[in-house]
Amino acid sequence: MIEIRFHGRGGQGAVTAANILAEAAFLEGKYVQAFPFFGVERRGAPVTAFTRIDEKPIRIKTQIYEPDIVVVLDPSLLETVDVTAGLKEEGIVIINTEKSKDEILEKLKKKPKKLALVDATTIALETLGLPITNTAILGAVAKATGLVNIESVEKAIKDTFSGELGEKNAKAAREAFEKTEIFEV
Amino acid sequence: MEIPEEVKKRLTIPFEENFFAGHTACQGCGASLGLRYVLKAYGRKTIVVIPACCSTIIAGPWPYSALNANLFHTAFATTGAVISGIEAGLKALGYKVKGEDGIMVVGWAGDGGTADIGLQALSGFIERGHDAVYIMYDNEAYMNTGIQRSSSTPYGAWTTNTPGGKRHLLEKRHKKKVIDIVIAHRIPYAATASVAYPEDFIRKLKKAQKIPGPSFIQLFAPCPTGWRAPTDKSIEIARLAVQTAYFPLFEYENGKYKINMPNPKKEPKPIEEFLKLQGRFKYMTKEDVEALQKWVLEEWERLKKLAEVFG
Amino acid sequence: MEYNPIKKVVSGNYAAAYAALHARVQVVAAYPITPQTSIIEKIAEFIANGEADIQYIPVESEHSAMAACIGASATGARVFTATSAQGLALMHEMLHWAAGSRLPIVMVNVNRAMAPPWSVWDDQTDSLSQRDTGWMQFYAENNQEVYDGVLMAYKVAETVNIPTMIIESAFILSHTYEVVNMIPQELVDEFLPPRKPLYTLTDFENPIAVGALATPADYYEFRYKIAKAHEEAKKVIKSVGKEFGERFGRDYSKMIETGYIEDADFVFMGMGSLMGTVKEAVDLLRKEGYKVGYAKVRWFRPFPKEELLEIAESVKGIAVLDRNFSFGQEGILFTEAKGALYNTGVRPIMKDYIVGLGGRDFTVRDVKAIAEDMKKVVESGKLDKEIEWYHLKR
Amino acid sequence: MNTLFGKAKEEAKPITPKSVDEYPEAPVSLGITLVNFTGDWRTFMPVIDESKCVKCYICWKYCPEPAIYIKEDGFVAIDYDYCKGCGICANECPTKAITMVREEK
Repeated sequence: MIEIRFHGRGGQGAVTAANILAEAAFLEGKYVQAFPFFGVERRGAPVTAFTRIDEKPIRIKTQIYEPDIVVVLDPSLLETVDVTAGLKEEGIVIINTEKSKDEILEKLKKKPKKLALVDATTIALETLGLPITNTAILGAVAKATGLVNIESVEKAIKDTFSGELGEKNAKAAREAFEKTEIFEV
Repeated sequence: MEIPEEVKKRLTIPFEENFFAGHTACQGCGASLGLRYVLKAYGRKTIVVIPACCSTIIAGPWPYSALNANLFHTAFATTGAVISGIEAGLKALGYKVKGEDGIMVVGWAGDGGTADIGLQALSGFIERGHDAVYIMYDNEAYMNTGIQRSSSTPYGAWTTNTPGGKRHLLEKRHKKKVIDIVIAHRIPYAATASVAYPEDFIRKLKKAQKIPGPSFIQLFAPCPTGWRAPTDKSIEIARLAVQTAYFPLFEYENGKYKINMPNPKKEPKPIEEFLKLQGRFKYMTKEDVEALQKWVLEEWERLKKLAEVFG
Repeated sequence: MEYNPIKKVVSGNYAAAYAALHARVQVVAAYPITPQTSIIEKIAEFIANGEADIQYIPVESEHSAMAACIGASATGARVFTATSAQGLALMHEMLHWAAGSRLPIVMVNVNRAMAPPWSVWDDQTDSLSQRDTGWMQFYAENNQEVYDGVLMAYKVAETVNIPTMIIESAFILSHTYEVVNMIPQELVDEFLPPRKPLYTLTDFENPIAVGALATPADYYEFRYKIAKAHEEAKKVIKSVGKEFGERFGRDYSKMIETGYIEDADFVFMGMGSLMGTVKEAVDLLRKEGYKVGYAKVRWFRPFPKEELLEIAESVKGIAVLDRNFSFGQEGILFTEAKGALYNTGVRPIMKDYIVGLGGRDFTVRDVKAIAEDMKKVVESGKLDKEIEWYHLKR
Repeated sequence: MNTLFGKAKEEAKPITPKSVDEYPEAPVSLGITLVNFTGDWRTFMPVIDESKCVKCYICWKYCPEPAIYIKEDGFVAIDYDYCKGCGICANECPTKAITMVREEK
């Protein structure tokens, strides 16, 4: 079972990202589970969401404390939230940022095995006209983890958002997929 | 049972009887008379909803019913909601509801069940616009539980929880104008009626049947037991309530007010004429009577102005 | 037609809404409350899209929601609603009314803790407080059981004319997306034919009065009828659960689902979503050599006494996991289970673990710690204490 | 027939289930209140003087039971099986054709 934790801010779509990732894995025949941290966060406040992916039905009904993968939608969260808390030794961290690998590593309490960086905000602004990074970052997740194909991500996005909105969001994911830089730490 | 045609022609209200005798209302009960009129107006193709109130008992303990129509007994606060549900259920099943040949869904609730505990459900029913008729039979207190004040109890009335006495704990709040609250919803049709004027009441019931959407009728229904009045005076008291303008008859239809007093030109009779037949007012001082009279006339003037401006 | 499931990744709330759609409900009267709201939002969406022909009543309170459901059900229509916690408590009076009027309304309740202090998280005390209203209660472990539960509930409820509550955990199911195998409409229709009401308000040739005052000479017999209907319901639940399994491959013929019971020293017994975590933990515990099993109580009302006895006969101990509490006594499932066994003479050692109130996360690690404790109890045959507030900060 | 309800009155029979099996599954009514003769509640009984009756039917209109019926000859009569003796009919009669008489039972 692979456990993924998303960090974002209310309104950035972290919960939707967790759902779309689950949907993409589901399209590839996996069993999935996606859920928000059961809080009462409002727009702008830090938000956590989770995805589980497995080959067999998922029975566990708890939050994720030791994620395999951490996804950060908003770089400012690195200042206030310990995003690597509980991260497994072999863990992967994917961050939306303009900053360099070294700048980011300095901010992380725990060093991941693999670090993936992408400027999802710029991609989102260019493709959607809005700084909503949840779909773009999924392109980076596909690239960095190989958990799901980018095609499945694109399809899951189009299933979630209809029409032109779906096309634009899928494009954002594809662009992020291509622009993501991956570092072995 | 049939009667000659020429007799039938002289009747001022429908002949058909769908309210069975043998019911257990008190002697001289205004409410039971009101229910009799409702069933005359709507006939058997009617579903009546009755919450906790005198009519729960009047309609007959199990296994009997006093109604020759379908009847659903429900909890105190729920009349507005249950008639909403019945209307929706009927529509879901493809029945025609309301109108000349539709099924009539009727809420029949007392003043406590309407003005107090049932007010929220009543508001929801009106605001959502269900095709049903809500009738509040107003006997001005919780009679079924043994005469406790409701918000529809008038100023100066004795009840068991406004008993008068040395410290003069008498009802000192004026009767809640429930119909004004109803009209604030801009309901398609609302009216007041009285058991003393059955022709007027039945005309209003028929109108309520024809007009789509929710309708509301506040029916003045004397309770000789609770009002400490002789059982033979129920109609007389109800008539005086209208003649003194204590309970004026009017309609609100399509945003317009229309007063339907029996003698529209006549000045209201003094309120004492209404009060003196009823033991419940015997603790009132001269000042109390004056206060009530003042309120009655102010409200009457207000209604007349409404009818003038929005007539 | 062969059953090929329609697989969808949906939240527990959407699973409930889809089940209502597939059950062809005719009237929905509901009021929003966190975390139930997305059930009625989804149903409103079905209506707006033209996918469903439902009379939807946006009532002004939960008390009115249940009252409107009662009115609609009395006409003969199939009726659905959903609520949670405070809303369920506000409905309480009308829950009795629905059962007393013998109306097979189906309601999804999202288990949420009662305030104050305010909480929107998982806790079973809201639904268990409705224990004596005459409703049947089914606790879902996952979103699949929410969907299946609603469909089966209509069949059972409409057979015995008893309203039924399908219960899912706040957020842990209501807002969690999982794969749910849905059933094509044609096959649902075969499984669940239109309702045949016990009575209706639409026969004007033979009018009836429903729910009139019954004096002490008659009230008693009507209560007995409800009690008998619940007894009858146990048989119906089992046969409907079996039929469901035969048609759709998911068997619900047991009112208590068990695992590793044959050679278990003790079992974890509980209800709802926390049992998913227990199953996961029990697999791990088995690998570590613990002789432990689980007993997931699906139906709390009617209470499956007979199945409980079978379990009790084969184990030395039962660790009851109560995400609820009855003040002045103990966990509610614990009371029920002990009471059910008393006269049988079969008395495994039982300990009550109060866990996860107000949504505190109940994890695999917690199950393991409780297993460690329960193992000592079973081996020594002695109860150090009967009730353990397991999650209490000390 | 000397009643308002004719056949319905004749057919109305008291219902007293003896065993639980005779009860319906739901609390649904099985009969009508015409079985219940409320006439014995009465202290004063209304007596009609046909010589004064003008066939206005006001008494019939205002009877809350209802226990006043119209005969084929157009005069009104009272079904004493149900009349509770409230006296509204006498009070409302415009020609004083109805008087309330103390009843010895």
